[in-house]
Amino acid sequence: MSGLWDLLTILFVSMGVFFFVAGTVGLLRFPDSLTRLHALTKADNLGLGLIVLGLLPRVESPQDALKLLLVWALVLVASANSSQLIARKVRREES
Amino acid sequence: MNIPTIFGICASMLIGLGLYGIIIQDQVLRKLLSFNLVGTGVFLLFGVIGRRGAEGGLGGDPVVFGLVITGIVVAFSATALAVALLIRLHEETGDDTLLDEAPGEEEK
Amino acid sequence: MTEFLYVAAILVLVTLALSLARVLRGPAKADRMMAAQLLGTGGIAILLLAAGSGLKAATDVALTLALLSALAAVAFVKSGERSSSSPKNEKQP
Amino acid sequence: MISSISSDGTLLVFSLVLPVIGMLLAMLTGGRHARTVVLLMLVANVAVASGIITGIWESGQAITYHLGGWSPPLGIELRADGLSAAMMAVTALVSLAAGLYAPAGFRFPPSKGSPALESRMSFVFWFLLSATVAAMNLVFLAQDLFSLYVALELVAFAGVPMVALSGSANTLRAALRYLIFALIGSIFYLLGAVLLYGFYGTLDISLLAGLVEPGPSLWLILAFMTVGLAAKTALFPLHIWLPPAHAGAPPAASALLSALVVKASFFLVVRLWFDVVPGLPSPSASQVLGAMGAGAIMFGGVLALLQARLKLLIAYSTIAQLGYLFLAFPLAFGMGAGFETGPALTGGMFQAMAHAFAKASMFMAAGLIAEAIGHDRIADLGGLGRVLPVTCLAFGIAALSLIGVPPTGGFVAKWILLEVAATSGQWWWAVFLIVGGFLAGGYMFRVIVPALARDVVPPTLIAPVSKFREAVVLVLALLALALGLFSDAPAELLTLGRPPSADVIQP
Amino acid sequence: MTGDLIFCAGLVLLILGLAAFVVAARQPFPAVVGFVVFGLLVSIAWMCLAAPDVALTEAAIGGGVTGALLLVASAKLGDPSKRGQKMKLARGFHVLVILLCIAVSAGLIAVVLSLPERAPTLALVALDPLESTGVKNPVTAVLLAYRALDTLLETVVVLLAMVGVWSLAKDSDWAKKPAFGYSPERGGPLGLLASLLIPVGVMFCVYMVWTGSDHPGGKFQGAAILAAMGILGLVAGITSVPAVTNARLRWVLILGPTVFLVAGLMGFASAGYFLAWPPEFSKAVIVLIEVALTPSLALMLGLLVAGPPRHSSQL
Repeated sequence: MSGLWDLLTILFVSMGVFFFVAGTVGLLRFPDSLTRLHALTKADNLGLGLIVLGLLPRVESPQDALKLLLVWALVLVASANSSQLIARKVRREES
Repeated sequence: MNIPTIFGICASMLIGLGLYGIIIQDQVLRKLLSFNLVGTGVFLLFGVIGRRGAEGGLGGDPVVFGLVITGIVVAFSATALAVALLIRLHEETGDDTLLDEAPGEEEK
Repeated sequence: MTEFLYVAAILVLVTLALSLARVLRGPAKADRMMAAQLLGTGGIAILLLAAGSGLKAATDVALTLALLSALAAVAFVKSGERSSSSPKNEKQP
Repeated sequence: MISSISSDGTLLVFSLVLPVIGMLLAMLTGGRHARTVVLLMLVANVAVASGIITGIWESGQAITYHLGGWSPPLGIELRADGLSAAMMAVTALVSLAAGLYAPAGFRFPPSKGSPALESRMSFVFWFLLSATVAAMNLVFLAQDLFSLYVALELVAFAGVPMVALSGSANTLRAALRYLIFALIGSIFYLLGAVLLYGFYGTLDISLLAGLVEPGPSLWLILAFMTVGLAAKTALFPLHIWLPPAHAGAPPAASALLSALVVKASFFLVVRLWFDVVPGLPSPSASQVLGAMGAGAIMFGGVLALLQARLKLLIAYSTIAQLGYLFLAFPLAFGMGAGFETGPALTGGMFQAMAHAFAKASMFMAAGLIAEAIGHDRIADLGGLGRVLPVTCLAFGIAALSLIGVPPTGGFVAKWILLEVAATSGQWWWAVFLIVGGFLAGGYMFRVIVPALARDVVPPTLIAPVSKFREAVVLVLALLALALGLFSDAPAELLTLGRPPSADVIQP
Repeated sequence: MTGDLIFCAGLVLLILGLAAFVVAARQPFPAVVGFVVFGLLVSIAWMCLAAPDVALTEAAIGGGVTGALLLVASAKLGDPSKRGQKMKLARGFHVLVILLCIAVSAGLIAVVLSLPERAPTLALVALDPLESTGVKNPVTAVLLAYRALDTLLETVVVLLAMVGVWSLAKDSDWAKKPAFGYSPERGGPLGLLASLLIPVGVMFCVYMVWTGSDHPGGKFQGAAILAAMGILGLVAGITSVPAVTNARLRWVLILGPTVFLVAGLMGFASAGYFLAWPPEFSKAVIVLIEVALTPSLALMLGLLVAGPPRHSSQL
C-alpha cells in the first residue's frame, strides 16, 4: 500500500522537478523577456503543482494537505498576476 | 564537516564580504545591502551556535533563536530608518553617496 | 524515501543556481525580477520537499513565502512607474 | 519606606519604565502635551536616580533585580553599581536640563494662531529625549550582553534623528553617516556577544566573568566588540562622523549627543574590559586603546584650534575629551599588577561625568550665542562678555573644566589620571595628558579671550535671550565645577558595588 | 545522512555567490534583486539549522517588507549619481581593505572551528520551567517570559525607528499622510491580486499569532505578514494610512507596548516581579500580549516602509 503511494510521490515529484528544469532552461535560453516570462509561468504552475501532488500522499493530517494546496493556489495567483504586471511593464518600456 | 560548521564558515565569509562592501561602495544603498549581509552573517552565527546547542529533543537552543528573531526585527528597523534618510538626502541634493560635501553647500 | 526527497531538493537547488544566472545577467530589469520570481517558487518547492521529509514547520515558511512572493514584483512594477517619464531599460555595456 | 524601596530593585525597573511611559504618552497626547509629559517624567527620573544612589550609598552594595523573577543565565538581570548610579544621575540631570533649555520652537503651539494640532518639533524632540533617557538607563543597568545590544540600538535610533532635526542637507548627510557607523559598530559588538555565548553559554556579565579564559579566540572576540564600540564612541581614528553630526544638530540635541549618547558605548567598553574579562586584558592591548585615546586628544585638539565656527570647535573638542576616557585602560594596570578596577577607572569615569556637564553647558551656551547674535563665527565674538555675561560665564566655567583647571571636575579627573600615570611608571600618558590640557587651553582661550575683550564693539543682539535658559546653562556649568569642589563623595560612589574579583563567582 | 549535508553545502555556495554578486554588481538595481533572493535562500538556511521560528521571521521580513523597502528605494534613487562613480580608490587602500576583510573572515572561521566540542546550551534550562509559562513553544517562552524585557524594548526600538522616519518630514508636511510616492492603482491585475491575497494573509497572520504559543510562529511573523498585506493594499488602493497626527493611528501604535507594560507592572502585584506572569494565568497573559502587539507591530513595520509623511502633490 505505502509502496504504491511512494511510487506516486516519486513519479509526481520527479515530473515536478523536470518542469523546474525546463522552466529554468527556458528562462536562460529564450531570446526575449516575454517568451522567458512564458517559460517561467509554466515552471511555476506545473512544477510546483506536481510536487504538491506528489507530496499529498505523505501528509499526516487533512489540515496539512489543505496547507499544501493553499501554497499552490497562492503561487498560482501570485505568479499569474505578477507575470501580467511585469509583462505590462515590459510592453510599456518597449513601446 | 557537519551542517553547523558549514554554515559557520558561510557566516564568517558573509561578514567579511559585507564588510568589504560597506567600506568600498560609495552608494549608500549598496552600503546598506552590505550591512545587511554582515547582519545576516552574524545572525547565522547565532543559528550555528543555537543549532550546536540542541538538547532535550529540541532542534537547537531556544534562547539563541529567540535572540535572533529580535535581532532580525531590529536590523530591519535600522535599514528602514537608513533608507528613509537616504531618500530624503537624495531629494535634497540629488546625491546618493556620503562623499564630502560639494563646495557651496555650506550650512546657512 | 527521505533520500529521494533530498535528491529532488538538490535538483531544484541546481535549477535555482541556474536561474540565478538570469538575475545576474539581466539584461532588462524585468528579466531579473522574473528570475527572482522563479527562484521564489523554487524555494517554496524546496521547503515543501523538506516538509515532506519530516520538517513540518517548513510548510508554514513556504506559505509565508508564497503569500509574499507577489509583493516584491508589485513593488518593482509600481515603483518603476514613477520614473517612467524617463524609461531606462538599463543595458549592460 | 524610602530605603526599603531603594534597596530592593524596584527603582531599577522604574528607571526603565518611566521614560518608556513618557514615550508612549507623548505618542498618545501628541505635540500639544508632549513637553509637559516628558518634563514630568524627567523630574521623576531625577528622583529615581537619586533614590538608586541613596540605596547604593547606604548599603555599599550594588542593587540587582531579576526581571520576571527569572535569574540568569535564562533571565535578564538589572544591576546598578556605583558606576551605573553615577552615570544615571548625570543622564538624569543633563536630560532634564536639555528639556528645560529646549527653545520655543520645540514647544506647542510653535507660533500664534497655528492651526495644526502639533508641529513636528513639538512632538519629535520630546519623544526622542524620552527615548534617549530610556536607552541610557538601560545601558547603565542591563547585565545581559544582548539587552545591551538592544540598548545600543535604542541609543542610536534616538540620536540619529536628533542630528537630522533641522532637515538641512548637511545634517541629513551627517545623520546618515552617523547611523552607518553606529550600525556597523553595534553589529560587531553583537558578533562578539554571540561568540561569547558560543563558548560559555551565557550572556550575563557576572556569569561570564567567572567563566572566561584567556586565549586567541577571546582576544579576537574582545577586539571585534571593542572596535565596534569604539566606532560608536567616535574614538580616533573612527571619529569622522562626529563633528558634522554634533555640530549640525539643534543645541539641545547636540548637548545630549555629546554629553550622553557617545558615553553609552564608552560605558560598554568599560563593562567589557573591567567586568566581563576582569584581570585578563594584556598590557599591549590596553596600550593600543590608550594610543587611540592619545591620538584623539592630539588630533581633536589641533582640529579644534583650526575651526572657524564655535559649534564645530566644541564638537572637535568632544573628540579630544573622549580620548582621555580611553587613557583609563592602559593606566588600569597598576604598579606591575594586573588589569583591575581602581583609581584609573575612577579617573576615567570622572572625566566622563565632568565632560558631560561641561559639554552640555557649552553646546547650550553656543546655541544661545548663535540665537542672540545670529551666527557662531569665532572671529566675530569679540566683546561678547558684555552683552551676554551669564552665558559667557557658563561657557568659561565649562571651558575651565574641559581644560582641567582646578578646582573643576575636569581637573580632578585629569589629576587622578596623572597621578596614576606617575605611580605606575607610564610617564608617556602623562605627557599626552599635559599637552592635551594645553591644546584645550589654546582652543578655549581662542573664544574666551576675545569675548572678554573690553576695547572692541560687542556684537549686536538680534534677539532677546531668555534669562531662564541662561540659568539652565549656568547650572550645568556649575555642576561641572561642583564635581571638582565636592569630589570625594562621587569618587567613593564610583567604587561601590563593583563586582568581586573573578575567582569568587561560580555559575 | 549525507543528502542534507550536500544540500546545505550547495545552499551555502549559492548564498555566498549571491552575496558576492550583491557586493560586486555594477548597478544598484541588480544588487537589490540579488538581495531579495538572498533573503529567500537564508530563510531556507534557517530551516537547515532547525530554527523554524527564525525561518518564518526571515521569510516574512527578509522576503516581504525588506524586499519592498529596498525595491522602492532603488526606484526612487534612480541611476547612481555621477559623484559616486568619480571616486577612484587608491590601489594600496583597496588591497588593504581586501586583506582586512579576509583577515576578519579567516579569524572568524578559526573561532568557529575552535568552538567547544560540547556546546554550552540553555536548551535544558529553558525547557525546565516551560510548563509554568503555559506555552509549549520554547522560543515563545524565551521571548515573552524569560527575556520579556528584550521583547518589550524591541517594540520600543521599532516605534522609535518609525518616529525617526517620521521626523524626516518637512515641517509643513507634518500633519500629512505617509506615502510611497506613487499613486495607488485600483482594479486591474493588481486589484485582483490584492483582493485575493489580503484575506488569506490576514487569516494566516491570525493563525501565525495563535499557533505561536505552541508551535513555530508568533507576533513578529504575523505582524510582518500583516504589514506586507497592508503595503499591498496601499499600492492597490484598497487600504489607506491616515495622517501621522491621527489619534486612532496613535492608539493602535501604542496599544501593544502599553498592554505589555501594564501586564508587566501588574506582575509586581500578581507574581512579585516586573514582567512576571502568575503561572495559572501565564498563557492567557502571553496570548493577550501577543494579540495586542500584533496590530501595533504590523502598523509600525508598514509605516517604516511607507516613509515620512509628505504632501501628496510631491509624488
